[in-house]
Amino acid sequence: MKKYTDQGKNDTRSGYGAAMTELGRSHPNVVALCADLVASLKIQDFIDENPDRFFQTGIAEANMMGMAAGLTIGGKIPFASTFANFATGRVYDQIRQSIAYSGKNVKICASHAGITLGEDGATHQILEDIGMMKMLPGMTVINPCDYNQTKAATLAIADYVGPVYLRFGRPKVANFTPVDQKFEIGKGLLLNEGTDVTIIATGHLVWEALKAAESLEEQGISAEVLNIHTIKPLDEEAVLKSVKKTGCVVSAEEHNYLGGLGESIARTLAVHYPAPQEFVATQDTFGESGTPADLMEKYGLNNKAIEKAVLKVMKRK
Amino acid sequence: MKKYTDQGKNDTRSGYGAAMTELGRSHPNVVALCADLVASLKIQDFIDENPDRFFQTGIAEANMMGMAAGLTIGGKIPFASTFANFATGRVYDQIRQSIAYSGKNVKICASHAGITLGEDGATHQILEDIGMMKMLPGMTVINPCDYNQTKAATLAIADYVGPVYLRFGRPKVANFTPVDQKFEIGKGLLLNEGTDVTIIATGHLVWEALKAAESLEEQGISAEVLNIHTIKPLDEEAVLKSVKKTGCVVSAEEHNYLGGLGESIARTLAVHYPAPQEFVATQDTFGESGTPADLMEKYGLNNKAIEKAVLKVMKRK
Amino acid sequence: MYSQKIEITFGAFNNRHLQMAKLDELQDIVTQTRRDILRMVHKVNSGHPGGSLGCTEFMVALYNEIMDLKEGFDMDGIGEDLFFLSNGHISPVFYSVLARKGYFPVEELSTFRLINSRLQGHPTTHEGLPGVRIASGSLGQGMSVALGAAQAKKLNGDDHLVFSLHGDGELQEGQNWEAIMYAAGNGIDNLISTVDRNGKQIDGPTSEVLPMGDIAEKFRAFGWDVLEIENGNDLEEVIAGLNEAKSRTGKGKPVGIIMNTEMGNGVDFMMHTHAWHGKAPNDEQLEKALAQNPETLGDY
Amino acid sequence: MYSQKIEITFGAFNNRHLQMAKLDELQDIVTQTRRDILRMVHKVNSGHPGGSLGCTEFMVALYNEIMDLKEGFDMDGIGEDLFFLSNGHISPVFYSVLARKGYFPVEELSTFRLINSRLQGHPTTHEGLPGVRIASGSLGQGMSVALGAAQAKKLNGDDHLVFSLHGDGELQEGQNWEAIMYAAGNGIDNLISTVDRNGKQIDGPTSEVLPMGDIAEKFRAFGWDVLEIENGNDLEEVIAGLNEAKSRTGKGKPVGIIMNTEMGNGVDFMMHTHAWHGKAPNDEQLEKALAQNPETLGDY
Ligand SMILES: Cc1ncc(C[n+]2csc(CCOP(=O)(O)OP(=O)(O)O)c2C)c(N)n1
Ligand SMILES: Cc1ncc(C[n+]2csc(CCOP(=O)(O)OP(=O)(O)O)c2C)c(N)n1
Ligand SMILES: [Mg+2]
Ligand SMILES: [Mg+2]
Repeated sequence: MKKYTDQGKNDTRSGYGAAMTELGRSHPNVVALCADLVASLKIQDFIDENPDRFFQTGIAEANMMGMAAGLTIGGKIPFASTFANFATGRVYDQIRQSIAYSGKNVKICASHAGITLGEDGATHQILEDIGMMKMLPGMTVINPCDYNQTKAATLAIADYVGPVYLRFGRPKVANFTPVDQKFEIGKGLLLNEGTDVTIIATGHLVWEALKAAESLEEQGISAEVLNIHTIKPLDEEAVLKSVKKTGCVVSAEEHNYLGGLGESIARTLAVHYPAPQEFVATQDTFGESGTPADLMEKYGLNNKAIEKAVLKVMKRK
Repeated sequence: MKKYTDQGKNDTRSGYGAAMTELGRSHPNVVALCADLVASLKIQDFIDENPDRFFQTGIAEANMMGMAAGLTIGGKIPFASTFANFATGRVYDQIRQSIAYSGKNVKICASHAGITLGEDGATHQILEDIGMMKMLPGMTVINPCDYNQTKAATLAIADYVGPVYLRFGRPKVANFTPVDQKFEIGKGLLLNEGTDVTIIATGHLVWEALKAAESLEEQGISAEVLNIHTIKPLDEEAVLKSVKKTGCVVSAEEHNYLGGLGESIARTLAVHYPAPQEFVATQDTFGESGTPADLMEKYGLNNKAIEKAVLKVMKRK
Repeated sequence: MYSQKIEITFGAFNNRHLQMAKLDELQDIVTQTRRDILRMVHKVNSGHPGGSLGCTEFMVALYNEIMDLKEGFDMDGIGEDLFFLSNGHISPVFYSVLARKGYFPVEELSTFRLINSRLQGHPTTHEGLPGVRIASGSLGQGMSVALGAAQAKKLNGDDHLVFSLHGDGELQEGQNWEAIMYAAGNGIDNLISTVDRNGKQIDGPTSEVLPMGDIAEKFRAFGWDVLEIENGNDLEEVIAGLNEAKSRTGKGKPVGIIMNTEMGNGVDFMMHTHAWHGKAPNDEQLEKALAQNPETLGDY
Repeated sequence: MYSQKIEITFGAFNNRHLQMAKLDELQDIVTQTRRDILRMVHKVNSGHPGGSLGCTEFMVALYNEIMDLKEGFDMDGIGEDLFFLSNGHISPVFYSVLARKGYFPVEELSTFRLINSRLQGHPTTHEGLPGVRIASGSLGQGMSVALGAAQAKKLNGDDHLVFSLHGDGELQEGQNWEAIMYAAGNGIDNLISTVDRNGKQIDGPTSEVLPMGDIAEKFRAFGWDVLEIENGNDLEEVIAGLNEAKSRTGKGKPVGIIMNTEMGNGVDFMMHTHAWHGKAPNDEQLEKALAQNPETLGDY
């Protein structure tokens, strides 16, 4: 299989921060908002270079989302950022009415998503945000997999007109996608061709999927790896093309198995091409404190979990 | 097929109100909360009989959910009620932390769910609440189909210990389930036996499913109708048993097709028994103002839509 | 998204004309707007006449005397004053005032709350109705939006003002206090937010539902410059109050107006009660109510 | 749910004993608690020492001198005072005070923030840790919970009090103002809510992040009875303030305490900055910090 090399571990949120610095220079209408989490969001450079284009809302996420909607009136492109839980669950109705239904060009940028947030524990580890945001009509939902992809996605959404939910994370993880890879919203990336099983992964789980595919290859199993970075609109064509070839699928996401990417795939298959699927995801539990690695192991969110799921789903073909 | 008769149109929220009156008399620890929508929630009788056990929070749903959590400390069983949008999207993070993760015995009672709320329009017509609530670990999610079932469900959840989301609606609809039918949380009800297709319906769509099944019978199609009133925990056994018999399924819900009951069924099938499925649901759009009947017609949420979906899914067997 | 540019030529009531407009000319619009409100909610037997009738003077004055408006409508509203209706349920008065101002055909008022209409139960940008810049309906969100728009004006070097309207019951929503704190803390002094203090909400008088104490004092404690309009159903007082508020902008503080109104104003049997917050008159009641508000500019 | 009844016998610091306790006995707990906080966050290189150290006197006084507590722990807490920590990130001080009071073994402090621990990064009922009655961490929710518990006490005819603690930055969350308005409007006078006014939050001084003006004035404008503790790191002042607050309960108004503290108090290099809000000391820093807080009751 194609080999991917880790260009050096980095956090996806730093990809967001780096892109914001670039956007600060290239896009005069881009403005940033943050609710008392500037350092975590890695936007200090943007702020230093564009102090007038930054809005510190304090610990008031609802007000931040409304202000972001208002800033579009007058032509601004607001990037409203905070932790993923406070960027979704805390403000769902505000996003729904003032941004999604009102059709405002707001970019909701959410760091520390998922269980790899780590030690802060369950109150901060949102595992339902993909599901929430995907249910909003008109919302684009993106969960990039590494530093490079996050940076590219951030740049891409600035030029797309419409509300976007961009989800990224806290820990330093492998950075393996090409630095110059263009980000196409809604277009799945075929990372590895295979014939026995399709692994569809998003976010931090993509690297794990690649590791799993390598190990499966050694066992004589040919796994296709599809990176769905855009959960909505879902690249149904790419999903169906692959599953029609392999006949079974494992979905992998840092999210509850209820409501997320996995269920979107199950629905797509149910409507077009029913096939066996296994879910690598959290199993309807809250997270807990711990190191990201410990948590991924305990909650079955790593390459080993994917491998196990592949072996299981292949038996069901 | 078994015939169901409409015992007289009534609104499901009145079933809630009637049960609250009974609980007021039978359960001294039951308390009610409401955020400036008492008449809509039909709880005036409860309030009149138990003024000390009612908490009017004003237009402050977040505070209401937190207060409900607090009231459990001291042994109360709070029924916190408002419109479904304000009972979920407005307060997701409060429910998540103070109720679900904290394991509090709060009943979130949500009226005016779905598009049949009617004339108030999209800002009030939540079509994502089932999805949101089903993603919360430990939450029980119930969407009864008529007055009798809503009343029975309300009585049942008072005796169940744990957080519950109970969803009901505004318009007067057919009341057809037996008045004395015991409500078993998590247990699907087989309303009609059939062999060609399974229709799984919840809420207002159950009556539509029965009407569809009648008309299908005239066309020589034998439709099994399963009432899933409890979306979570899902009665997977009932779903699988029926679909294994019929080989295909139509899900029907007053909800976005993304994230709701339909996707829960697709997931269950993908994991256990892949089969063709069609979704009767809103198609990822916001609602709009109009009469409930007009809206159900326009958004494809009635017996005709179910019939069409049945014919389509049967061709895919 | 829904930001199409629309060419509109304002009719009789354009700004220059209105600067000379007599009070009784405005009063004619007020009376006609009351008729529009009543006929709109009656037709579909739903909607919110109470708050609409109470805010009629304010809305008519705002659009026909106070705000500096461009001809036509575009979403960005650069170079003109902006208005945001946070208490979206009083859409009938908003729609009537917009239509009579020329934003869309007056006849379209007859589609209020019907299926496939641009005049949704609560105002929205979703259907492209000119004059509306944000959806409202779920309460408590409008001041945040107005704040954002006010900041955009500052960034754009646009010295026009942003106005917003809020229900008194609506202030029970915490998001308002986030916005109120932010506006003062950041010196958003191109914003004039008005509170419709009618003392009523759905379940009854605010004093019974959730006593709110002195609202002006609360705004002041949060750092706002606050003035009161004693009788928000007196056109002259409303205009004077709004002009006074305008004169206080640009001084480092957001400006708040506590405006006392009577819910259901202009229809005797709808006043002094919260009963008509969200209830439409029947045929007989409509007739009675219209008789108290004789046609001035022609019914739609 | 997580409402198991747990038998605990409070050790040296039971209530009767504490009524006679000398201030320096409490001071010993304070110092030991500071050590616990520092060692907990150091071990896992994460957690929030700043706010914890600033609230140590308050928490020690509350649990060892002020609150009327039953022996043992059950979720309902009928017949005893209750405490809710709304600013859940200062869990280290909460855990240390609970452990030293006897709610769970002091040794368990060494599991803070590790996988499979009951001592989660933010306090939770989910793992059954005695002493904790609600999860917190997402800010702004605790006062609503405290209000509910206070109402339950009234319904149960239980005349004990409910206490809560909130960060000053936390007050930027609108839900607080919903609760503050409700509490006054409904005369919840068995509640004492304290604000940790350290003037700091994550991104800097509150005066720079989002100026909040006079917090006491805001509470008063919302109808609360408010008192201030000038130096919240002076044990005597804290106790006097809390006793004064207790004496003001039962008079129809919720009681608020604005307590001035120094973030990072007790460790010289952690004070006068927001830098240690959520940062753990390294080995060398720990040593320095512990030297300023010598062992009193024995490290865990
Ligand atoms: C977030 C939210 N909660 C509840 C409602 C339901 N609701 C609509 S209007 C209203 C009362 C509003 O009171 P007020 O702001 O005083 O307006 P008035 O009745 O005076 O017009 C309520 C509770 C809503 N629209 N949004
Ligand atoms: C709803 C929510 N938004 C943001 C955060 C992230 N956060 C944790 S602590 C904190 C600052 C809190 O400031 P303050 O209440 O003054 O506490 P202090 O820093 O003084 O301990 C923030 C923003 C959070 N936990 N919850
Ligand atoms: Mg009012
Ligand atoms: Mg602080």
